[in-house]
Amino acid sequence: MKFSRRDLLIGTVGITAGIAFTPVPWKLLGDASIWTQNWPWIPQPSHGPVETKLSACALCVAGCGMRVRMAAGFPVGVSGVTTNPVTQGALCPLGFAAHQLNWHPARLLTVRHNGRASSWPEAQAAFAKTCAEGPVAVIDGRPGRAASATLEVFAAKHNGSYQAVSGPETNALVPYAAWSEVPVSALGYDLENARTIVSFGAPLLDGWGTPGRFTRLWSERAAGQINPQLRLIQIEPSLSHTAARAWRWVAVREGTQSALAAALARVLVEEHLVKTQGPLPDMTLEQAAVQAGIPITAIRDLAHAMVECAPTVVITSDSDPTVSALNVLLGAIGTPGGIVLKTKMNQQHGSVPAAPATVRATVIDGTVPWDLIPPTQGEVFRFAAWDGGGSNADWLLPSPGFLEELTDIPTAPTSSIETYTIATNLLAQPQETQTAAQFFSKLDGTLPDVDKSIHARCEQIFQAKLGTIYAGKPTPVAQFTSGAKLEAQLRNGSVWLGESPRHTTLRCALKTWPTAAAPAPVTDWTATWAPPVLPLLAAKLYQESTLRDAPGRSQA
Amino acid sequence: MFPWIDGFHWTPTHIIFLSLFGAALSAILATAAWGLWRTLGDFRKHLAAATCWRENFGELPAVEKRCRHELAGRLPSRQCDHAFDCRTCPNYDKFAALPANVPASRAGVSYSDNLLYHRGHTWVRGDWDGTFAIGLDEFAKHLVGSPESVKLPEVCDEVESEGIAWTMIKNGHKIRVRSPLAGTVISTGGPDSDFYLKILPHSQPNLRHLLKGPEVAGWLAAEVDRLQMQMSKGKATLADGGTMMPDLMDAEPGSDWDAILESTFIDR
Amino acid sequence: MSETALVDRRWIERGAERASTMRFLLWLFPWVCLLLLGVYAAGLCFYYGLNQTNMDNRFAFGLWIFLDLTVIALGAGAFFTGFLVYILKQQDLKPVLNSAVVIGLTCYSGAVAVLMVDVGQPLRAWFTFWYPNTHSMLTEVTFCISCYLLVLVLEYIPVLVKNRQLRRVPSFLVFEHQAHKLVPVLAGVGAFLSFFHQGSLGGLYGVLRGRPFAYRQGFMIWPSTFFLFILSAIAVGPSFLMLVVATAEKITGQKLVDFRVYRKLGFISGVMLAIYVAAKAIDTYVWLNVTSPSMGFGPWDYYSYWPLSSTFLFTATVPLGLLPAILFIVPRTARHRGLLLLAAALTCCGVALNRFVMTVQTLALPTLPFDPFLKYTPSWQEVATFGAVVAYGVIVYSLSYRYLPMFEAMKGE
Amino acid sequence: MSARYGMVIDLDRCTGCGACMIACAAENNVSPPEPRATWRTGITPMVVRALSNGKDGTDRREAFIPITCMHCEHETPCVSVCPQQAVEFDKSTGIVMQMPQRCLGCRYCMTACPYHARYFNWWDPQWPPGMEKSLNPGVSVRMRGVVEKCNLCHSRYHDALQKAAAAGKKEIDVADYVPACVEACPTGAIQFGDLADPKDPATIAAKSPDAFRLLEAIGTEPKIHYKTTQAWIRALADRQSDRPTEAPHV
Repeated sequence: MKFSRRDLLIGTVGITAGIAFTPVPWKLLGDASIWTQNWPWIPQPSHGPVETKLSACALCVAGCGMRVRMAAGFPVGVSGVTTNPVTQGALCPLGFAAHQLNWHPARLLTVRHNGRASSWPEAQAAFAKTCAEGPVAVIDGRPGRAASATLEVFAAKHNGSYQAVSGPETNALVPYAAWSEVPVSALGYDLENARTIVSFGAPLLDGWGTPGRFTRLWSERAAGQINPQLRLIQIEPSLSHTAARAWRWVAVREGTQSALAAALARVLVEEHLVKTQGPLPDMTLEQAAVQAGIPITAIRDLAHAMVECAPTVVITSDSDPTVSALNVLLGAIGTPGGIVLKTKMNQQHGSVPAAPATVRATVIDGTVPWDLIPPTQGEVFRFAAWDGGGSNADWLLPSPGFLEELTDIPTAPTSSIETYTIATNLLAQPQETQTAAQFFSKLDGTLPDVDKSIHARCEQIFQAKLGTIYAGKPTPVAQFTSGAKLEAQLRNGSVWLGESPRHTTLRCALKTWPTAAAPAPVTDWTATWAPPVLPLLAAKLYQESTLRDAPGRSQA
Repeated sequence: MFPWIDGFHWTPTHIIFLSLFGAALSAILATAAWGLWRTLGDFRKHLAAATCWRENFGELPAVEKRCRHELAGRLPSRQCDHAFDCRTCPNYDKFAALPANVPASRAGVSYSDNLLYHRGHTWVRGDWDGTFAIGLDEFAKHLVGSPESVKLPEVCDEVESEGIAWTMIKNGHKIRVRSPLAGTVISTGGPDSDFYLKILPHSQPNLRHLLKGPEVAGWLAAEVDRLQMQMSKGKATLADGGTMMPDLMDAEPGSDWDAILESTFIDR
Repeated sequence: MSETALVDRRWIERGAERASTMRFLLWLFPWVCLLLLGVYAAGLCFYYGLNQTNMDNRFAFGLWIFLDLTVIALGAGAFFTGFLVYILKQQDLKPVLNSAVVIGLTCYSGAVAVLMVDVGQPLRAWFTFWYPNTHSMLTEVTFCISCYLLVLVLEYIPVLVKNRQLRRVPSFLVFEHQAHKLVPVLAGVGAFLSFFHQGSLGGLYGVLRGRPFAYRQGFMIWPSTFFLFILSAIAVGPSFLMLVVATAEKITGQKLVDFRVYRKLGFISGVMLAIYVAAKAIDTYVWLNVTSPSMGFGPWDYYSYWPLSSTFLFTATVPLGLLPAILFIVPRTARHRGLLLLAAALTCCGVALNRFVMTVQTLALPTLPFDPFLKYTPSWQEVATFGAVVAYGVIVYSLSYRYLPMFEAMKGE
Repeated sequence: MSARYGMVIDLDRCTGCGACMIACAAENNVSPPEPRATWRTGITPMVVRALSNGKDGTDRREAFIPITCMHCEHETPCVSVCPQQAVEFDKSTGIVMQMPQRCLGCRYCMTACPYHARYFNWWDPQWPPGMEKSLNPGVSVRMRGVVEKCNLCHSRYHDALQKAAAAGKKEIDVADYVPACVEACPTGAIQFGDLADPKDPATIAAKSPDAFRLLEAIGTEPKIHYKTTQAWIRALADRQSDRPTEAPHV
């Protein structure tokens, strides 16, 4: 039987028709679409036992309490802790994606020496050598921690210097510290009792101080009210997020806030809006008004509005003493709703010996802001969990990332009450990483151990029998029967809150009107965020939405 | 879509919508299926060749559809409307009775009076044993001369009336010769023998559709004219004095043989 | 004649005047290039995903949907001519029937191909048949178009097997013979399906309650755009058919159909267009004065952003709607071939513009009061794919013209 | 009995910090943005947008409005248009559910949504190596080419249901079901609750004279309500007859 073209045709038609009646094409169809539902290159969430643990965020000075959802041993979500008296369940936007930081592309997990990969032994050796040669400068970004003690002792032993760098919020308090001769770390704002808050460019609603503390206050006492119990007056050149939501926004010309302050001072005193008589700036009201680009009438109105509803406190974004002086005129120092003295219990910091000229090595702790470059010759050893780009140190030493280090969190700079929190490390510290304290302890076994100092601190709190422990429900320290119980609670994410502030003890005298300091740039929460990188999801805010302009820092 | 699939609800919209489209789709598929079924049926009933022939006939230019009676000069002009199948033509007898007037010499090529001719340039000769011999006529022979190859059916193969009896290759042209009548091939000849096929019809065939006598003369004359026309399209030369020279395809390779062969063997 | 030319010749109708093989290839070359480029672009979209386009969450539909709607409207000539010839027995339109089928086939298959590129998960396309949401206009469109594509294929096969070589396969020719008897059935089903999906394409936007610019009230489940789209499609179909045939005549330099056919097509277009314009006017009036205000949107919300956009509505209805209608109907102008073709061209532009307004302008207009007016420019991949569909149409039509008896009815019998 | 979950968002309390956006993205396993992604191609099931009164200089006022799926109650535009039932209105919760696994990616629902609350996955979701360990096990990752949107943290609802079932209760404890954005808001601007329950604080807030909804005239009965005392913000809820204000940064 020969095979004609016609047979071929009929054959093909028959076969194609036949195949349609077999399950094959339908199965293929189904499988194809199932394949699209789990493409191999799309990750699947790792399933595992889910548990919720409490800790605290050690990424910035605020040290907010964090409720961490863990699955298969890894954090899969964070949220605020509503029982935390300071944050009241709030976190900064970045906090909600902080649990992804440990896998950030810029995560530092290898020792780097002048840009080249190196190793811990080499770093140890190099450091030991320089130590032998001469004094060491140690820079700490978060003084008052257990680890800070270790650093301080080490520096002392190597006749070097221990320096604590501080953020904008602490700096803003420096003038008052100087005038009233108390350490900066002892000062705070008694926002809860203030009725009018005049902010010179401080991003009060945008990451200032402890997220949650002021925003809650504002949303309860000010938001949407025509005549609010808490008046927020924002003095700022541009309509920032804070200015947008403030009770009143005063657009001051760029960099002329000290002029405006001078003008306000004159109005306040000359129109007897305040009891104090001075000192007064030598600048006349007219000059000031011209400089600040605000009509005199407006300045008058502003001055009146400031005092209309006392107590009033002025908050600055930088340490410009001319603006701070307004608080002196307003009598807002050492009075309720003003700048107050926290109950003093912890040893003082801040009185810092300047670095000797001959330092051979500078060690920068992981808590120091990335853009701080020490003014020193000699080798720089920088600890960091993320590489902020532009290597500004001879040695980059990987330190533990988010929730990988046991550390304690002293009182936040702006707080009016002393607090103590322990950020328990919910994740094991990667063996590639070391903290500065661990690094030093390797050289010198006699240094105080962080865990021990935390224990000592808890013991101290227990002995003092002051303040309250906020776990599920608040318990006065006095009711604790043993330090161990108290320590256990703190290590499980509870917060210790000290006694409410004493006002009377703070006195502040001002002889002459201070001279203006160079204004610092206005910041927002991306600036108060300590790590050199933002969580990748933060890009939702400035790349995938029109909410914010991209921050200037490296996205790595 | 179906009741057993997640998301299906017995709602009116579902039922109306799906039944509407069910109807449309089944109408379409039924149509297609019906067409295929009929096609297969035609093949089973040996009607395929006839159907094809009718299709082709329908598309012949008017000039190539002339009735045999016109060619024989019995009528001034008449177009065939029975696909050259005079067996079914009601008017056949009426016209056949009329007197023919075509001078035998009009034909450009010789033909024999005791052969029956098919419009596809084959002749049929009934033999005493009831078989029929089929061959190419002079006109076709002159055209094709000696083909490079001839592909004849096997003995015992069936040929359909108007179906393709055999094919020849000449100068790269495939020539398909139509069978003048249906039957079983009992022996095959070729260019060298005096016939191409001997076939045994299934029943005593009606040969009325084949041309004979004066019709042939007229028809061949017309064919020669056509040939002349088509060839002169290339360059204007043809046989001297109307008689055809042998093996034209070799002699005049320049002409549009494609078209010429098509009309000669009525094979579109 | 070269060997290839000889072979090529054997595929061409006997006695048909066609360009030389060389010229034909030269003609095809640019179109084939365009087609290949488009196929490449589509490939990119399949491989990398739709990020290759410039569409976004706001402009979720773009050039391609505009293309689909327009092309399917232009392809309407297929069903309507079939409807006229086989159902209404307008035999004098037979000569253009085959080209109508070819145009329809290319338009619809092209549109479906682009739709496949346009969706994010082409491999799930069949879900629509498996889990159809019968309330969705898109479901209706999908069902209709796929069924109608089947119809067009079945209508095309008889034309195809009439090819000089294919017809030599007896089974083909016999099937053609049999299928031909059934074409009226197909024409009927085709008309039914087409009425529905042309309408549903309009409904697609008319039902968008969230887009007051497109939302229309209507009759039962169908918004007014449903009926407007049917009308405009019927109006533009014959015009486009006329235009294509005229172009073919121009390019090939042959007279393919009698002028009477043009006039008839023109007249049909004209009448339909006139009805359409009237209906559109009423619809617009109701929309601007009743429907839209009831949703809190005034004309200003549509036409204040982009000065040009306000003229679209007018342009699409008067110079590209009413005018051609008049040109088509008034005998004095309709007698003039040039004017007739001009009218046809205007009609096509008008319908295209209408589809553009419905698709692109609808998305450009903000709904939220604090939203900006959005702009969008297609990426080269989108444009290339668009071009490919055009090229595909030209190529298929050229091949069909060259090798199939498209205008057989013209053969003087 | 069926609940109707919804929100009342106090715009006066919104500081535009964006915590809700990030919390939402983290909770729902939204991937870090593709470098080319913009505000028009990104995936932000909850997005905060800036409003302004259109004036300049010291007269300028700005506010912020969080926008998410409004879970329209009536003639839900996206549900009826989906050709293959990938969008579903859950009658027991009033939540408009999106099923990415069913989605064809035709984006018809996106053109249908008057609030632009639907997002298309233009790119494959991608995380830096290892970061998949931080994905929320309760939510599956969406693939390229499908549409997604706010499901009101349905996985949390599911957990609450399970908890209730474990306790042998039929109905969930409202306290157990709090969407990520609500939880994240530092000023407590977002009130979440069962709007079908007349005693629910959210229901009461939604009835307050300051409360309103976006584009109410369209008639889709959105279940996300807003609240403000400021006339100029309220004015942006519906179309005005004069030229609308343009959003900043755009």
